[in-house]
Amino acid sequence: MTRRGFVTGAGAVAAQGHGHGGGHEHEHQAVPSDLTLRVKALESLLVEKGLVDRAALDALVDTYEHKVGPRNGARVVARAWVDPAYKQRLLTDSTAAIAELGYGGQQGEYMVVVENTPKVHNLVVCTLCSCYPWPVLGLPPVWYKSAPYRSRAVIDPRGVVREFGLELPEDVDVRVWDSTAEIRYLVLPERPAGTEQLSEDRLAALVTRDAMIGVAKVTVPKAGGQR
Amino acid sequence: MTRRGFVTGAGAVAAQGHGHGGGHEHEHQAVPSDLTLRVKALESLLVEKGLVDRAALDALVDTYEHKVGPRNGARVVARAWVDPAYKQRLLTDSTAAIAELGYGGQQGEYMVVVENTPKVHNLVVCTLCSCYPWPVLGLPPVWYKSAPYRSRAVIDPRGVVREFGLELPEDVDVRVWDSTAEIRYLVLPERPAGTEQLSEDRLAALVTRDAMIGVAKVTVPKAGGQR
Amino acid sequence: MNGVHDMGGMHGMGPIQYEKNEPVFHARWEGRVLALTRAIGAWRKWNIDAGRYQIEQIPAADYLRMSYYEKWFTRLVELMVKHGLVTHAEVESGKRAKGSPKATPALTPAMVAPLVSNWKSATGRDVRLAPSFKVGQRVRARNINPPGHTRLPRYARGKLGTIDRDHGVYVFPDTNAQFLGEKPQHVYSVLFAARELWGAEAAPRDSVYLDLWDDYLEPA
Amino acid sequence: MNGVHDMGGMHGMGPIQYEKNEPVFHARWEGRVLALTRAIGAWRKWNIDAGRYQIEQIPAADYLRMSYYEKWFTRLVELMVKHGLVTHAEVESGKRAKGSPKATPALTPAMVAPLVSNWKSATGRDVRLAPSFKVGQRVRARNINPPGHTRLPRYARGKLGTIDRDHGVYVFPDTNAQFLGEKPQHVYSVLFAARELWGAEAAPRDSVYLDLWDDYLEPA
Repeated sequence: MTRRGFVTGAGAVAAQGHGHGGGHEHEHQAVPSDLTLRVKALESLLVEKGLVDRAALDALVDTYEHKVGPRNGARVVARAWVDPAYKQRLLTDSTAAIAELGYGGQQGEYMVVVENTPKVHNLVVCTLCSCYPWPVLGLPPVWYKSAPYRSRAVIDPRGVVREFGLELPEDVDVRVWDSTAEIRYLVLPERPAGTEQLSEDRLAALVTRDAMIGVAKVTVPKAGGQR
Repeated sequence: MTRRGFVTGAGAVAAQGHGHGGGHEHEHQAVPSDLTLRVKALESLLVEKGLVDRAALDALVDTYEHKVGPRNGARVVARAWVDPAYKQRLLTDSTAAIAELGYGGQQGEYMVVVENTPKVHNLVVCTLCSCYPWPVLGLPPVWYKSAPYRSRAVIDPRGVVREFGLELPEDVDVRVWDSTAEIRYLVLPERPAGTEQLSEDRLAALVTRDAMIGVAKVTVPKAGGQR
Repeated sequence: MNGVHDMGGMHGMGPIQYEKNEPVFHARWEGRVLALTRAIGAWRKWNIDAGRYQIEQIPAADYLRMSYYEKWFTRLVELMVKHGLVTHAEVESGKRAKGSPKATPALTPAMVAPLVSNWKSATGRDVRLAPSFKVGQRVRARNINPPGHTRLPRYARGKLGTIDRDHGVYVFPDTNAQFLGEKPQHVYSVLFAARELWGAEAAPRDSVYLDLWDDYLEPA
Repeated sequence: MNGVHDMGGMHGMGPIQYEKNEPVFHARWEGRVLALTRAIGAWRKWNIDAGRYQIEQIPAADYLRMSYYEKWFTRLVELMVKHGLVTHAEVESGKRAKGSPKATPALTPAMVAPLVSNWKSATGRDVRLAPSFKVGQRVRARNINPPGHTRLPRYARGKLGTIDRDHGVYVFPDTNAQFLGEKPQHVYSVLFAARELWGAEAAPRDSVYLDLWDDYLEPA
């Protein structure tokens, strides 16, 4: 029974979204077709009862699949990198500064942005459930919601980020933000060296979801900062 | 999702010994026949390899099914009730006093007997696994090994014994013994009133396993102490 | 409640399973469960704390076994039944009970965009309340073990910390989850040294920040 | 390790399921698993702490789902493989590997009676060691969170108690479970007030006694 491991690639997680509970050898999956049918039946019932509007459901799914996601947060980060006054506002009144770029709404009503520096590394988790800043990062990935991440981020943050390939020096303060209330956290990563000439859009393209959670740094691809 | 309940009767636990994890609505059982086959195959393999002797296995099963059980503990309790000197020895050097009656062995090497009084009620649990004094009580019942009992006995002992039908007055000290090491605990229950005339054997017949764990008291059946 | 959902600091949950280029939903039903939950949420029959509490009440083995949206589906059904929006019989049969009234959806398509980009009605409360603690003050997280919902994780209870910032006033989850009142109070970011939480083996410079309500804290 | 096995104080595990006139075993295979575990144990390839640690390493969802003897079966196979008594291939196929030596059983039928009635070789150690604490002394259970085996439950860590009695010297599970030495030391029954463990809601007169090793304690 291996207790560690780091699996990458789309095949790592069962395609039906099951078995995310912790990489166990024995998977105890509900039959996916069963859930497909049960959810379909429930939706029909709720439509029939007039409790939900199918077009509203479609719009919600479309929104979270296509309109809200980490590109929003990346734009916030890039703006902070190029505009010191914006960065100042972002760190002092994060919700308002994020709203300046048009982002807000459910699970992002009370935002706090925490800044990484050469001496401080921030990491965000929700040990009790899966709180996550939806308006700027979209819906959380499965690993963020999973027992392995939730359990270990607060007790072994250095080990956790190491699994993501990030080795934090001993003299760096690691600050873990456990989202136990309605405040949602976004990490402002360090701007990588050698990006002085890049436009705000190019910078935004470098910023990853993982860097804004705090499990990665922003890096410049080898080929000169182009993607 | 009901969080409380107390089910009695043989039907309460699935006949194959599964689903003891907490009375959940959804049972996730390994197919019993699967375990029957796997255990049978393992035994054959180990016999074939000369690692185990089938007659020794038979003797072990026979021992725990027929020779070791709460009747042993009941005899210890009854002796303590009728013999003050024995009771004194039992409370000061429990292992030796129990050995006087011929009981000892695995999971009973280091015994401590704790005495119930009108002002003290003792309850035994093993929150970390299922430690239990085998030589005097036999193998533990499923509920003792289950998550509901293990989790709640230390935080809500009064609620636990209430589920067993025992209401403890506020002025009684409840002492819970969590068997975290190799010491095994046996509760010496209070001798019920009206048993002055009973023989040691009759007294032993009144003593239940549950009373020696501390989830019950010893009572005299209505029909005058006869069984 | 001291449930298995309160998993900060646990070992043995296995490796982190990272998926490259993870889709937002792994199957169509996952998106529908999310959307149904949001759309039914617009009926305001319950609040976010009651929703979290409902998930916490999934039996522990199931909680660990189920996928995320499977838990959401379970919660949605339980809450709708509890609050009279549907009956178990309707969910089982998939058919609306005879004679049950036909409603008009609480969430219309036009409301979706504001919901996800400009939603104001959450758990902050714009009331003037004196904070019990001030920034920089040493505090101790109370040792409480309520059987109901709470947002004070077990790993912080009894531990010493420092008020790092005052987030303002929010409804209190412990009462709100059970519809026992909003009991609004200040929430603070409280800094705990990793060594205070986990002992001498923890890295000396590391810390964990938790957002904690007035009622979770006492002066140190 | 802070595993789900360490469940003292958890809520939400459901009702206690009591069975009247419960049989010793609910199926034949349960008794065989117990007997096999005892019989293989006589090979002394591992110790009781290693056996407990192996069960704790069952993934959390499985730990909660499996029946008691199912966990024992899982443990037995894992330990036998780990210690070279069988191979996974042998367990899968049910066939002894070609050319593997034929052993002579460590446990004979004649040894069974003494094993269950007169077994002396356990974890107590008859060595003279000065105890670190004396009866009546106030102590604090250390705040440790080892990823390996430990018998100091989470609910007692950091809590104040009183030495109630000294049980003598026993091997230390944290090291013994991982074959890192017996490190024998005194074990004490330590009395903790229920209110110290669980807060002001606990009954004022109640207490919990834990058996704790020297290394789990510090002077208060």
